[in-house]
Amino acid sequence: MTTVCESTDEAVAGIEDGSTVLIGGFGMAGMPVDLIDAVIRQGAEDLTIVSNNAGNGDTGLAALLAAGRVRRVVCSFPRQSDSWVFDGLYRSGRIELEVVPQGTLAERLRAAGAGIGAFFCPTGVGTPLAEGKETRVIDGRAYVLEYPIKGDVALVKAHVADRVGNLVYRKTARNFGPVMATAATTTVVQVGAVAEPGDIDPEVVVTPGIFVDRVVVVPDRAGATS
Amino acid sequence: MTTVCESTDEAVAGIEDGSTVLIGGFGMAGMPVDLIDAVIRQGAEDLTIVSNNAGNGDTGLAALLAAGRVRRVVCSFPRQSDSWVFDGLYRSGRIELEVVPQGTLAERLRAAGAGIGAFFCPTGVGTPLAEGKETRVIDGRAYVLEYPIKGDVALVKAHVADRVGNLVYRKTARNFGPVMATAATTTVVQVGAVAEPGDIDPEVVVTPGIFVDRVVVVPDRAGATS
Amino acid sequence: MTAPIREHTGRGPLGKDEIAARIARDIPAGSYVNLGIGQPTLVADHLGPGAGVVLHTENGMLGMGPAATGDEIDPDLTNAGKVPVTELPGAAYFHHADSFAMMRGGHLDVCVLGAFQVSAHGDLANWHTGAPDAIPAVGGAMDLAIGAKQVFVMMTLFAKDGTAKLVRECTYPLTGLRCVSRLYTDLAVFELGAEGAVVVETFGISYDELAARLDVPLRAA
Amino acid sequence: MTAPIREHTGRGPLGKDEIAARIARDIPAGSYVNLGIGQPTLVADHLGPGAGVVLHTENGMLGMGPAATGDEIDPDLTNAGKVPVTELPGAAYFHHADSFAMMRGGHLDVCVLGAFQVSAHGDLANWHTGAPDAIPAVGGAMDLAIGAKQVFVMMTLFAKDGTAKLVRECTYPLTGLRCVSRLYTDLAVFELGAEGAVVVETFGISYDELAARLDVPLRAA
Repeated sequence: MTTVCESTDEAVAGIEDGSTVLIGGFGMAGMPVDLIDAVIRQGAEDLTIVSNNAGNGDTGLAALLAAGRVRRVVCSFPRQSDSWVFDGLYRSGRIELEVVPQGTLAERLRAAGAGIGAFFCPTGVGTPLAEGKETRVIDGRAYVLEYPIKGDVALVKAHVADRVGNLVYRKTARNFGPVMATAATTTVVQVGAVAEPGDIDPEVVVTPGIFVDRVVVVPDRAGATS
Repeated sequence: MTTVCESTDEAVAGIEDGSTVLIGGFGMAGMPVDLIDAVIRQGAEDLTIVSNNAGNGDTGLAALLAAGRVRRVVCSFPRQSDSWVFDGLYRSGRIELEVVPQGTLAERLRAAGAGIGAFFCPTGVGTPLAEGKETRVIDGRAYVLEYPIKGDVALVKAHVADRVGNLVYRKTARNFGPVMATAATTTVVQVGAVAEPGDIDPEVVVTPGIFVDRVVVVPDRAGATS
Repeated sequence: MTAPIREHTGRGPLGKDEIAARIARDIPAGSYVNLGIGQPTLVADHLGPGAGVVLHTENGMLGMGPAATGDEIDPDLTNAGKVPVTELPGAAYFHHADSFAMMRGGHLDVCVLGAFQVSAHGDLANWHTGAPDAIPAVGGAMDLAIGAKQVFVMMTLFAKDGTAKLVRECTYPLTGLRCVSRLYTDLAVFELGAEGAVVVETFGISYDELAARLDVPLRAA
Repeated sequence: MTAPIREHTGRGPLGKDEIAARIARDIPAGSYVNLGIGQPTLVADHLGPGAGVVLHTENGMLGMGPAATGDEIDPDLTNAGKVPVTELPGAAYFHHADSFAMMRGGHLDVCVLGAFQVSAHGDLANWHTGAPDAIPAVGGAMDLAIGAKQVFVMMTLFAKDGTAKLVRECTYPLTGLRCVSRLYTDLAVFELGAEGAVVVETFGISYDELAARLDVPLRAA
């Protein structure tokens, strides 16, 4: 059942120390910056963050890292022109990193949401990222066995929700949101607006409300995505 | 690249004897009856049919079975009140049957389309349908190893296509169409109408055109689904 | 969740509709629920709009409404039993892989199924009688059995020939292992699990009579 | 697909833009194509609307248009390099799992990638220099390497220090095994595969000079 929260603080309440937090977004597109800011205020520590990147500039995920709340990052591409916060923590040995190929990251999240115990994936075979992993040749092709990534909490940004939690996204800001929403025990979504049930055509719902626990409206601010 | 065909005969041309043909639909909802009729005229034999059911009444898939073109059926639920054609062939040993749990059928088709070599699935563990299959306990839960089901051809019914093959479906007639479209070498789709590129909002496309090889317009006939 | 046993001996066994109503009472507001083909669909009649329950049908829909009648009938909109149904505001459609991912991933709160046999530790047999001439057909039964957070079974406690359908070990081919959490019958409601069968409530029969008629170790709630 | 070798010795090596144009010529009309971050994006400039090529960006879009300028810039619409782009009529959006399923499932016809090193039998190294202090970051490189029906690599044939980037065996950490089918460089175009490297065309260098500068067995097409 979906709760429409009054504030981002209410939306992220209860995140426990040591949680695994899935954070949507690809660069800034779809990044739930306001929810991350609320997590910084909320205070949970010792977090594992699963996200495509490891923070940009000094805001959002980078600010969470700078606040010393993150023990470990699972991502495909930590290194960016403006990832100095992560870079500094990593080089000084204050943060752990697991690098996962981007499509394998998405598929491992999907597997968690879909009840798949593990899957044989052709990506990364013969590369350093497959070292130590079980491999198998199936029908003449080599695969690596990959396991689900399950979150305690997912933080997602969508375009519009209805009151029962159905979501639609906007353009390439959709990216990891729909799979992360399925992969966490508690999914928290910041949206630009909340509509009434029926306002979103049932044919165009991308994330059905069953995957959405909490919704909070955060109007898109000018410059919020810059 | 998607070709808009002039006729259902053109749309199903070239299906070879011995092919595996994926046929969408759940009961009659989403059943591409006109394409199946064209396959009967086309003449391919010794087919393996993958579909949720094994034909209803004397039309569509049942007619294909009755014409003696099918060697093997892979489905979740062959037995229905009006599945007398299949029932007769099965009882007289003239057709092979592989029964697959419905969700496993959908996931095996998805795996074929998604390049997954095999996956550990919790469905059917400890039941007769898991006999002889590899099993593994992962994180305390038991799973069966399931393999992809790849088609040579998929026959799908959708609501509207645009000229580049993007598809939208209608209500629960969506069912197996989107996964089967990804799982076949050649995907053939009958639609109610073809629109121009851009007429379908990019946000609401269910099957992107990359999965669609041939489209043919078959207006919905009164009684076609009765 | 286990309260002291309630014995309703001043009345007869529950009818189908009363079993359905009893099940509906145990489904919390806000639950996502799948009702299996056949008798379990009766449960929907006892989940009014006020129950805040969202129905899932595995052929690709959340927010399923009541059976369609008259002009509402649309061959593109059916439930898993291929019966024409309606959509409610807030519904969503999705394809089969997504629908069963939702189920297999444990996102549904409750699933209600019929059964041929259920074992005291929650094994389910509901897809095949084991008859040698039967054509096997499983549909979504195995997926449903392992998919929901709680699997409720709705059935008569005894077959027409008097055989108990709650058993020590299923003799019919299994649908799922240790998957049924509650069993609702005409004569009693049971909680099932690793510890065996616990009787929660009886109807038209006392606990002692019930225990005498079943070849299954029982405990009172 | 192999035609006799063409030696273009009356001209200099190809510039980046000329390599991109040369690649574009080898992409059949109607292809679905992913252009990797960096130099490969130049290929798009040579695929006019008439080419009938549909561009995929792995962050969730088919039918990507040119880079956005001015008012077109929308922070919710970027390519995999996080550069604002546009959408063309007939575009479609999808989520990350679907996008990479499309790639991994072999539905893209061509992918064009940059590289640090490529081996004669098609191994690719393009994600990590192996430097001990480098922060590893793979992004979608490994998915792209194994996903498309054909993987084209675009790079200079020699590094700035004169070292050849077409090698017998990659010394940098691998991105994918035996995945590159064609290699487009400033000096030559190669077909790669189990049989080794075949020279299709040279630019500003003869086949014999090329063979002398590379420590890789070559064959002429």
